[in-house]
Amino acid sequence: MDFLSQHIIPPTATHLQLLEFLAVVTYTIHLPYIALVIGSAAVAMWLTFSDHEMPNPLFARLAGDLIGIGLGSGLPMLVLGVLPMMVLPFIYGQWFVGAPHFPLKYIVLPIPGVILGLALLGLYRRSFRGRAARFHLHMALGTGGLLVLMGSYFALMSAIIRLQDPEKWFRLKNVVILLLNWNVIWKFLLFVHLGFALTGAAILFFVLRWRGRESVTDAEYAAFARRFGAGLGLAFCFAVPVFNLFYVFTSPDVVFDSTVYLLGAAVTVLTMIIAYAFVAALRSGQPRFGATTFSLFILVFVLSSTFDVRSMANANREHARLIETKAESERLEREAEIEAAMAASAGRNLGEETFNGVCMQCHRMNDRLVGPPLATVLTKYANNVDGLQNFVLNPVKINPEYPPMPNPGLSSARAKAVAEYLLGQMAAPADGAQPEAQTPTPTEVQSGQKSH
Amino acid sequence: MTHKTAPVPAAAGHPASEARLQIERDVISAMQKPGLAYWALVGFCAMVFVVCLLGAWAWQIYKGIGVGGQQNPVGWGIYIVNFVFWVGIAHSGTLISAVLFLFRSKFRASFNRAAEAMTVIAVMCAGMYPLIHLGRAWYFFWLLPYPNQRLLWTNFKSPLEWDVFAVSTYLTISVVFFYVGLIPDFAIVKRYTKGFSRHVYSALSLGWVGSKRQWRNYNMLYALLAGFAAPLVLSVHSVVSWDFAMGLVPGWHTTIFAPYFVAGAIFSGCAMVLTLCIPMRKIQKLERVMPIDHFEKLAKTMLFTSMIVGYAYIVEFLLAYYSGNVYEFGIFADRATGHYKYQYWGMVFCNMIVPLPLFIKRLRRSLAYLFITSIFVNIGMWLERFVIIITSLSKEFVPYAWGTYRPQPVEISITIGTFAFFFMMFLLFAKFLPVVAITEKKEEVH
Amino acid sequence: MARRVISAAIFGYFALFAVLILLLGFRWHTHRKAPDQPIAFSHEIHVGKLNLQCLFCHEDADKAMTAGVPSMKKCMDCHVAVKTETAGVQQLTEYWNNKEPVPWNRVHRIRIREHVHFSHKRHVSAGVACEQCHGQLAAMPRVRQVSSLKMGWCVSCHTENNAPTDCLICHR
Amino acid sequence: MDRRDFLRWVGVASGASVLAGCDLNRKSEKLIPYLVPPEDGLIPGEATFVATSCTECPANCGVNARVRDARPVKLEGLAGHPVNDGALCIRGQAGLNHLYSVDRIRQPLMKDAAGTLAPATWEQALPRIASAIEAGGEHALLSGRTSGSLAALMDEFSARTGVRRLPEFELFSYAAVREANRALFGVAVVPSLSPDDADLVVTVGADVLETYGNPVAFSRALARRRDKGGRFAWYHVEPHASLTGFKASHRLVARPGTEAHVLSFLLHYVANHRPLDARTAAHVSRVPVVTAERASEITGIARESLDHMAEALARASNPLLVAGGVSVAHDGGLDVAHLAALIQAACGMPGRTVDFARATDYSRVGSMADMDRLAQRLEAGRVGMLMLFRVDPVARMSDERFAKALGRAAFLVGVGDMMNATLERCDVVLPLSHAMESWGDAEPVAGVLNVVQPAMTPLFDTLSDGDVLLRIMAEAGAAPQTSYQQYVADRWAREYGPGAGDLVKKGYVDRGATAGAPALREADHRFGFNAAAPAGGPVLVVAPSLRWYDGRGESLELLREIPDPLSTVTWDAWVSVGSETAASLGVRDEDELELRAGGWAARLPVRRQPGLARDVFMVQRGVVAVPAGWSRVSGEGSALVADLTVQPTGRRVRTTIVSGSFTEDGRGAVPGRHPAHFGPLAGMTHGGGEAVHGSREDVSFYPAPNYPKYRWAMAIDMDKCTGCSACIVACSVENNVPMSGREQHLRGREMQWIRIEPYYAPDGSAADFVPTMCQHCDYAPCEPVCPVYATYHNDEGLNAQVYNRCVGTRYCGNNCPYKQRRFNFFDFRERRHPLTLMVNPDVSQRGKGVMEKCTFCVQRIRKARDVAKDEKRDIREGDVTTACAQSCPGNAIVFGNLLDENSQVYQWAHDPRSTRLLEELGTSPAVFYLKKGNGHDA
Repeated sequence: MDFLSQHIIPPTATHLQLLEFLAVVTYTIHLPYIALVIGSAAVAMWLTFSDHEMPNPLFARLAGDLIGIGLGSGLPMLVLGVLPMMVLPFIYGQWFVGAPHFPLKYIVLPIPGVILGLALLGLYRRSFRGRAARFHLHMALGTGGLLVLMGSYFALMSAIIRLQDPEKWFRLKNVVILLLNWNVIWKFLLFVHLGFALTGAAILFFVLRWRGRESVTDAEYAAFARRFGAGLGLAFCFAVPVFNLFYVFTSPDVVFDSTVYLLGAAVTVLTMIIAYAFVAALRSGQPRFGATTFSLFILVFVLSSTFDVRSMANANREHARLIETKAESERLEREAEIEAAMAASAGRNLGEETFNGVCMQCHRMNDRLVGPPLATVLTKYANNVDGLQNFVLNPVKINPEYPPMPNPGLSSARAKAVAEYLLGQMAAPADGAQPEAQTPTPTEVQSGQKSH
Repeated sequence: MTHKTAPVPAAAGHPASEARLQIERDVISAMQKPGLAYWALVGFCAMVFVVCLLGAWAWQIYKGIGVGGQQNPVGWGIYIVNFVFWVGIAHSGTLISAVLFLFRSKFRASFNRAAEAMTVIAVMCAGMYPLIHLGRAWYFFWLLPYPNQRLLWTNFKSPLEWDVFAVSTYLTISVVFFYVGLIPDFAIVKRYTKGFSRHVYSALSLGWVGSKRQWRNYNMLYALLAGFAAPLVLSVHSVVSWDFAMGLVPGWHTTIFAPYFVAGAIFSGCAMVLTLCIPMRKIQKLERVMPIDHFEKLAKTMLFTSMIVGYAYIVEFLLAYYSGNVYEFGIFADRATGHYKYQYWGMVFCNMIVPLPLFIKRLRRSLAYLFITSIFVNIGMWLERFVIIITSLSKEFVPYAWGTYRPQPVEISITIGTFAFFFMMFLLFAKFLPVVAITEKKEEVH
Repeated sequence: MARRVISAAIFGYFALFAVLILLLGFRWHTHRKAPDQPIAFSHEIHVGKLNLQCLFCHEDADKAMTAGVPSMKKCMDCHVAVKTETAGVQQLTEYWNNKEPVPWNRVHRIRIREHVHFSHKRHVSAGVACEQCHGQLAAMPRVRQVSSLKMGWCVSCHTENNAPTDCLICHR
Repeated sequence: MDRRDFLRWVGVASGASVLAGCDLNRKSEKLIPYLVPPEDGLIPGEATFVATSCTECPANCGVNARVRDARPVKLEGLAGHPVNDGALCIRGQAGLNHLYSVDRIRQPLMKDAAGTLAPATWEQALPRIASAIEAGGEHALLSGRTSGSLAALMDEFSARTGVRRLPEFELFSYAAVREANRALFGVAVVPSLSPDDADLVVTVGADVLETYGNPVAFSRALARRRDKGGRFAWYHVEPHASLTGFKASHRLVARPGTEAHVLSFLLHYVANHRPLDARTAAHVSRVPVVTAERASEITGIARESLDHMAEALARASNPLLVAGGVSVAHDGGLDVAHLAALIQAACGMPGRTVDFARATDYSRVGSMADMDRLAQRLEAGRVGMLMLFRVDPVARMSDERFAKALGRAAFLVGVGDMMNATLERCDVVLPLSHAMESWGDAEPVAGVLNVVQPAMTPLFDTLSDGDVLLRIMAEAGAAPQTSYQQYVADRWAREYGPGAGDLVKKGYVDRGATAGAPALREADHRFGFNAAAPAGGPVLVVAPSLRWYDGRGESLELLREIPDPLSTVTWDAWVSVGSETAASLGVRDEDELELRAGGWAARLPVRRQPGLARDVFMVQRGVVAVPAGWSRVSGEGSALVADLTVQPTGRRVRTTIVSGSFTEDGRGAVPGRHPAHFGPLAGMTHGGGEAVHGSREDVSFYPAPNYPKYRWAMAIDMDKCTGCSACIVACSVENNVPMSGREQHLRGREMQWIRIEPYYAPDGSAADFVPTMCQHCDYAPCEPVCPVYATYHNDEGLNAQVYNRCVGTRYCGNNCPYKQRRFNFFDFRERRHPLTLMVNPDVSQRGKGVMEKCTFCVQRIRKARDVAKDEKRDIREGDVTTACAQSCPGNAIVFGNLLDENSQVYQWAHDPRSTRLLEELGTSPAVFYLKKGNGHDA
């Protein structure tokens, strides 16, 4: 956490938006892949098992194809699976810099688990060829990998979903609170079911489209794959809106704005379109709609991750705003210094301007307004520019019969200028008839400071 | 849905296989497309269920539980009576299927399917009542121990909480048991049907082909389930009895309740099986698969349990007397002589007197007589629960707080509603599922 | 025929859930936790920029069960002179001159509140910071309810800080 | 929207659940700031107290009103007040219901052309009255009993406007008593009674615990007396059955109208056994002698009890004897009053136990004779404008003739706060503010003045009684416009000088007794009682009602909800019938009887009343409208209706009888008794009478409860408890106890958290009144059976009930051996405005489907804890008491921390008399009962 925050520059508002965008992109790359991995691995294992029970070449072949699709080679695993995860801590680390109880470690901790899971599944893929010999090892690898992957991914997901619920952060040291949470559970179920549906789409897409129709020469396998894929996809499509609804429903109230709800609804609508596509694929004798369904699914993932990121941003909008204002004030500070220098060179009196612009709202020299007459209070700051400056920068309540002086929000340069101006006024004859004459020029100020 | 019956495959010459086919045909033909009258009956039950139960319940939730007759001091009315009654009914199912299966007693095969179906349905009915009975039914889920951050948990000291588990366990086990028993039969039924229903049945049969391996696993599983289910026969109704025995209400607070209730449950259960099976046998022409002497065995069981129950009635009276405890004896004296004396003596008559003639073999074998007896016993057992629950509450410790309870229209209508539900479900069962375990019946033939 | 039925069924199914979500959205919209106020009073300015103390305006928070919405007089103490040119202050002054209170909209609308007897006094005197429940008001141009105020939330904080968790503490 | 809503919406249980969604009463959506915060540093949500006076009956107790958000939410007795010292009776507690009653008149009403009362404005109504006054004729003003400034103002009013002021009307006018005192002592007053040091109390008909004089004061004094210990006995002679009678140590039932014989016997006995001065002796000599035999024969009282009483009276060093109530309310009543006064004189009671100095001022109150004269004048059409001021003669006397006669008045002006039979007949009705809304003062007894000051701004367009008079005077041009507040302020300044300032703070001023004890005077009164033996046959006794005095406020639903302690009837009217009589008539409870007497007839359900003499029937004032005949001799309204014919109609009427049984049936339901045993175990007892404290480790499997700091507990003294039911009302108001209404009562769904359980001896000779509430047992049977922990035991020993966790299985209710749990079968929160305001904001209102019960006023404990925390200390004795204990006139209830050895409750719990209910169940309750008979009832 600390070592991270050292490497993080305090972001501005635009910066935060950029981060949010980045997060969505990351998820768009990452989530569908993991979903596909989980889905295809699970389905492949089921197929292999049934084939083992009652030999069925179609099953075996489809299982092989699925493993090829989902678990691919090592490279996509690294690029799509591992690297995007690595990005997450940095994105959120920057977004939430300085937020109290920010549970970054929960985002970091599960990552190794996920990697391990992926690795195991990799081994599972390798052992596919020789499964006849060492069937049980093969299945064990698959199951183990799947469990590790899903388990640690659940943890990761819950950590991220928790960012939408800052009111619970201070409780997160309690793991039950972290994991046993309806919102997260629904989200994960939604994710997994999308995964299986996506696998269905993937079968249509990769097996029947990607490699081109010619790759699948025998019509029987083609028909089987089509029916299986579309059926699988369709079946799981129906689960999606249910979990989506529950997820939206259990999200804390703070995350919402109208867009978030629309996104939630959009996910459901999109799934409906996909469902129709699957139905069409089932009916038409031809293996079609593979590309459509698959790309639409990617879109679904985009929508739902946008939902999450936006929720996160809504829930923490004060945090964002604070960062913004902080950056803003620093900018002002810099500008003010420049302005002061310019003013000095132009011979204008910054202090007087500030006084007339800001202080005059509540203060007069000799009569009482909201605040006390300055003539009475300034005396105790005689020759104490810094003291007055400090007071102006962060005022404290002194005189009970006045409301406390609010922070005028001046830059330190302005404050200094105004302090010098006022003390100058004090030094000058009370009538303050010819202030200009009395105002010290910057050079004098320099010397004056030296003097005390 | 409708069944298009496919031509029955021609019988092989072998007499045994001939007999087996005969059984198959009998059972399957019982599943013929139901007639209009049948549908009308089902429809009527459904309507009564919707109006009398759901409607009345809606009204009750809207107005408040006060539309019932419960009051101070009688906080529990006939809702709980019905609850106990239905749980009792549910018992014979497990008894007949599980226990008799373990004892390898043959006559079970004629009834177990019907009994199990009855169990499942009866438990559903029973399960409704604790909810109906709640003052704030919409918070029923507070009775389930689910994790939450309010640090609120259910009170496992409370017998009501035990009920939640007892009933849900019982429902689960009996449903699983019922279904597993059906799997091979589904496979058979599948062969006789066409079209959509064929798809359904084949899906339900989970790809049963009757291979050696399947049968091996199947028998193993079935025996195991029977093993699980058998203890439930004792446990579930004992737990239900503790709802009362654990309270210190005079008339409830006694140790004999558990065995007493279990016996009563089996008693009422057998009675209900008779009530259902006798007409079913007639209507669906199952005389061949449901021989009389099986009914006779059932009658014997009933007679036996009736005597246990009768014994309990007498014993608790004597206990109350010997306790010398004014509250305890006060209740029993009041039962026999007080405001609810008719219910009490009605109960004694139906449960102790009516079954006695079953000692005579001829009566045991006369279905008509058995039917009538079973009806009486059902009524009697309902009254028993009424007497136990309501009289005990109406005259407790503090004389100032004595009061009498009278069921109100809403309660009665809801009661009727559950009976309608029960019969509706059973009628559907009788037409859409094989009402007798075909495969087991076949095993009988050698 | 069957095809139509099926596709219609699919549509119905998904449409149902979409509509349910939108219903949730509608309900959220009607019971917004950050309602519009008759005067666009900004805590961001008063707390954030001017860093006034909470107790300066909500003076009963450490004395009474309720924190209390500040009196009009409290507003006018300063705004008789300060920022009189801004629209909001002019609205305020208008209310003040007609001697009618500003009808603020509740932000924390708690259901079945008659069952919970919450005391600001006890919590403030126990040293619970206002932000802990009311969020970063310093950055809220328009106040919103940041805490669910659900029982789980109360209890978890109580257990966290060994505050009493006897039901009768809050429920009577 | 949270999960519960959602489940409710999608209706998991059934579609029905959807409907259940509408049961929450939403709070306001707006947040309205003060313009300027209240000066006096008023903290929102903190209660303030206003000291004022109760005006529910002529006793005028001092009241401390608890005000929340500018609205009184609870009335409590004013601590230290010379009359009631912190206590308040059932009617006083219900004053709040009077204030918030739905029957309040909300603006002036005027008869329109159609002759029906229509809403109007003061500007319309007052000139109408003024013109009526102008119109001339013999104007008259009839009011209820007034005192203090109002009385003065009325005199001024009649003086200036020429409206003749008639003698005030009170049904309980004490005419006989006053007449006797005038004749014998020359002071026509109702002396107050102080049994503080008496060693013998003899009450003849005077129901001193219910309505006679100031019951609260008497109960308080009685409690003080019992605390002193020593010999003390109380004989009560009465023709009917009253709470007072059953609470006395000896209850002698005399035939109606024969009390004079008892008294004359007593008088002569005393005369023979006590030294008398000549004048007294002279008086005595003029009293016809009645021997014990004759007295016994005439009255039907056993000879020996008469002797005992006489002997005790003769021996007593400082006795108190008083006759009143039903015993003086008949033709022979004046004799009774005279004899009583003579005995008082003979035993030297005046100045000691009978306090003439502290007399209640009834001088302006007339008698039925005056009402009769008024009726005649009305019939003669000689009355111009008649102003009926806070008085309801039509209903009180329920006299056809008077009601008709009223119509003959030229112009009727009614002034009152609630609609009633009299106001309905008026041409103009002026609405009065309740005392809680108005300025004024009242004089309970001589030398004491209560302030009446507003605790809230008037709910409706009403004026205080004084303001009404002033406005009329101003309208009639009889006086300059001024406010009554000003008027009383001036008067106080005149009377009390500078002291008037703290008068308002303190709420009352006590200038001490002025006059001394009056001496006996010459008087000749011819006693008529010996002339003829009273006629036999059935008699109807119209007894004063504990709940509504002479019938006023009978429409207050709060009082209707409370069972009458003797019969436990709540809402309905009934006639009490002695057990023998019932047997001879062959009627049971709820059988209908037809009663006829003269022109009057009524059909009433029977409620058997143990201890009621044969052929005596009893109804209560207000519950049943019985024409008030009156005694030509004393002018007292008659309480006896002779030549009564009774016959069963054969119909059965469902009646709201709350109790399930008269006798405790050997159940050990009375503290100190234990369940009978029989059969083989006969003679064995468990539990045992000795005091049992705290833990039961010896017999229990369970660990002893562990209470770190507090164990809240209550103790009740059965000697001091008078069964007056004030605690029930106090509790109901404090805890927002639902008013479930008649229909629910019929189904046994009454909701009060406290009840007074009457258990009569089988022969009806004696009765116990057992106040019971949740016993907060250490081992509460209700707790383990709740599946959701809605009820549990907290570490302060409270048996907690969390309403919003309750799902309503009602198992706890079944399993509570004391049957102290109440279930909300419907949503009982719904009330009509302004009754909706009678709510204590510190206590949750319970919705439908949840269980509730006594909480030991946990909100008060929390409040005390809050204060203690601010002062960084623990709760101390005296910081917290429950509503019932606070209000108890008899000081019979104490509440506190059982772990604190110095606490009152600890002392009582460890008293040898201490016992607990159903001890043998091993529940170990936190409510201790000091069983009856602490020795000094001889």
